[in-house]
Amino acid sequence: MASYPIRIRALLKGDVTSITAIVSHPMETGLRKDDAGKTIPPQYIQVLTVELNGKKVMESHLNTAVSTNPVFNFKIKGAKLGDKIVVNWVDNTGEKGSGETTVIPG
Amino acid sequence: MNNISRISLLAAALLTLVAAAHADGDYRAQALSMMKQDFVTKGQASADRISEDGLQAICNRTGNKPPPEIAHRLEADQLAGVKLPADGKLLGDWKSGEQIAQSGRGFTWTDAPGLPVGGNCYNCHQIAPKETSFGTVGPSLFQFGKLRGNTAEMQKYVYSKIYNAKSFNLCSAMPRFGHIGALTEKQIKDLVGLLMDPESPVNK
Amino acid sequence: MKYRIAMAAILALTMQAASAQDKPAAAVPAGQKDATTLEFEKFRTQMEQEGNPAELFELQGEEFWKAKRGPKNVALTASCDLGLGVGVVKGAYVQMPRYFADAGKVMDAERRIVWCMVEKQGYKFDDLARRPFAGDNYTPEQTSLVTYVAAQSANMKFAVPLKDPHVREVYEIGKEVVAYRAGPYDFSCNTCHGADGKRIRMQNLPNLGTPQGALSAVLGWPGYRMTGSVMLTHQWRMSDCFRQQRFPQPKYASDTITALLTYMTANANGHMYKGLGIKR
Amino acid sequence: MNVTRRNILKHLGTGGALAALVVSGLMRPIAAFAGQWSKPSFESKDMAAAMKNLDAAAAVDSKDIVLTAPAIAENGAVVPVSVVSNIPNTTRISILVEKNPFPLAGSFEMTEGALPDVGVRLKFSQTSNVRAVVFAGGKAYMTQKEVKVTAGGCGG
Repeated sequence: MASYPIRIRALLKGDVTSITAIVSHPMETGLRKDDAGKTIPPQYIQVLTVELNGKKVMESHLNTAVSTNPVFNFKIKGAKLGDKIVVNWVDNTGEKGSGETTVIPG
Repeated sequence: MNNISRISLLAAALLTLVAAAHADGDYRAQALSMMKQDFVTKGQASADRISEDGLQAICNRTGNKPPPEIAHRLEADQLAGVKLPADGKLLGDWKSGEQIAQSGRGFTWTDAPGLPVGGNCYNCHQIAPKETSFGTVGPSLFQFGKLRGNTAEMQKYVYSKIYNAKSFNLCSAMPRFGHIGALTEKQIKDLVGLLMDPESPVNK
Repeated sequence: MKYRIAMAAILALTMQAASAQDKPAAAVPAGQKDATTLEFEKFRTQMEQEGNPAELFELQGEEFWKAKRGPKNVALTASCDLGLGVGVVKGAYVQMPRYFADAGKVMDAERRIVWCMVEKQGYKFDDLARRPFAGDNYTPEQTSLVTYVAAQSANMKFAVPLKDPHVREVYEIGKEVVAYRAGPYDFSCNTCHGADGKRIRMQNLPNLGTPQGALSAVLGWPGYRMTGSVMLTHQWRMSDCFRQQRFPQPKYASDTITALLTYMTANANGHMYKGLGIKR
Repeated sequence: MNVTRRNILKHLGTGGALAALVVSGLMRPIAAFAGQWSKPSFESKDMAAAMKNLDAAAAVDSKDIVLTAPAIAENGAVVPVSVVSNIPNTTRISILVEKNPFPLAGSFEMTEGALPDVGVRLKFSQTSNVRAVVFAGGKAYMTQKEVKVTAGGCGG
């Protein structure tokens, strides 16, 4: 079972919270070959969502073009210090990952 | 000039310089013995590469600024070792020259041993205008032939410079591609073509 | 022989004519950078600030630092002194290389961490040195540890203790190492890194002898390399430079590498370390 | 997404019912996002097909979209692209890389409180235009710029 660390930051400045999500994920295109010349099967995040206090605020649908170990920058309004931000993702192979953080001053 | 007299010339130059060695020689000696201990053979990059040859030793001991009289004698000596093609034809195929100029492969511990290797030219020089990813360690060679004239003398200079850049500037940053056997006669001719041929994009 | 001398004379004359026209390509005045380099740096800095995958390795390294590990089942946080006391990581990275009396050697951060893993946790040096740098789907433990330790010095000033005579001596040796030409191509570090405003292909080449050049050479390490998506340390950078210099391979965590890192890092003393980097 | 559509989504809830609506032509797929990763859009092999499958074939150029990407990228494997839409009622931002094998790189749907301001890093197989498509008030808008991908040097 692979492990997929994730780091999330949510920084509040004025009334806008900047969310950074860094996800450990190979984002394999399915076009690369390994050293033995065998095609590496595609594995990439298809859906990534952001929740604020349990409510979905952003849903991203993604393709293989997103870089390995992807980094996302989102902005939301209406979050307060201490609010909970959760990021969930699921890839084309059914693997899932999730991480959470609280909103801190930016 | 034969090999023995070439070596004795180097030895004489070295002796002159050693006599003038200054205080940091101690750190250099320490650095040398440290490196001899710390480097190991990997792939084709054998551990003995860490030893300096005569010319390197002179440049290392003079901060790449040998006294002019020594430099001039040794440059002439290096030039004397340049082997010009027997057929006297120096202008090769510029298209093949462009490929050689593009390739930076050769002599590292991850490169397959043996020839041919690349010329590494674009790593340091601007050459054909189409290639915008070029280095600036050396001067721009764009329009080289156009600016200098595609004369027999200039072709000879270019061939000799690529064969052994130290023939003209003893401590030049440029490798001695022919002298060390990195580039073949044909490859150097093709590079001369790239720089000198009026049809080469370099001179358009 | 006669022919050669004649040729030499002709060539010498031709060359003088030629060198008068030799101008640097894309004429970049010393200390300035071309537009492409500036564009690269702008977006690299932006990415470092807006989210660096290196942080994933920092997370991993923190776990390794705090957990009891190795044959002796000891945590580094409870046993390893990076120069500021056992377990202290804040500010340690920017004050290395330094002299460690317990080892009797000047050590850079990675070398010190490896020393701790061997001496305190009981790992075998040869095992750690077998595959010391990251590759496809593989990151050595010590790389993550260096990443964690380095991140705890972000926004602090480099302060290699040059007043320590041990460190000063290694610094002076390092200065000789960067100037040493050898190998089939006659290259030294300084062949590429000894002047301002130079590039290999599109890569800017910092001048290691100047504070600004040394700074740009030490900033961004350890760094996440976009090519191959791997986390690499400054030790790796040194080793790979020697590869491209056509030198033999330097032994992992050796004196020579420490000497180089001492020279470069101390030349950047007084300047701010910006934390984990992103590299091409 | 307009209010009516959102209400329909809320009330119908399930993907099956939604798909039925799409098929029956009652609802155009422009708003049918939630939960459905659109295979036809993501597997489109050229820009025109991708735009059509996104229901954005009629997208008009807009100066109110701020698309930021390097003019020349250091590494085609990691090109930072960000899009800010200043068009009112923006509900979705899609990013496409014209010369990639599959141009559509990602779509971002803003719901409660998210601002139309996203940053992501993308692979470029070669020098290419990158296009931002913004959906707002039932219409599609776009802007694009070129990113040059360079040959590599000795690295880092």
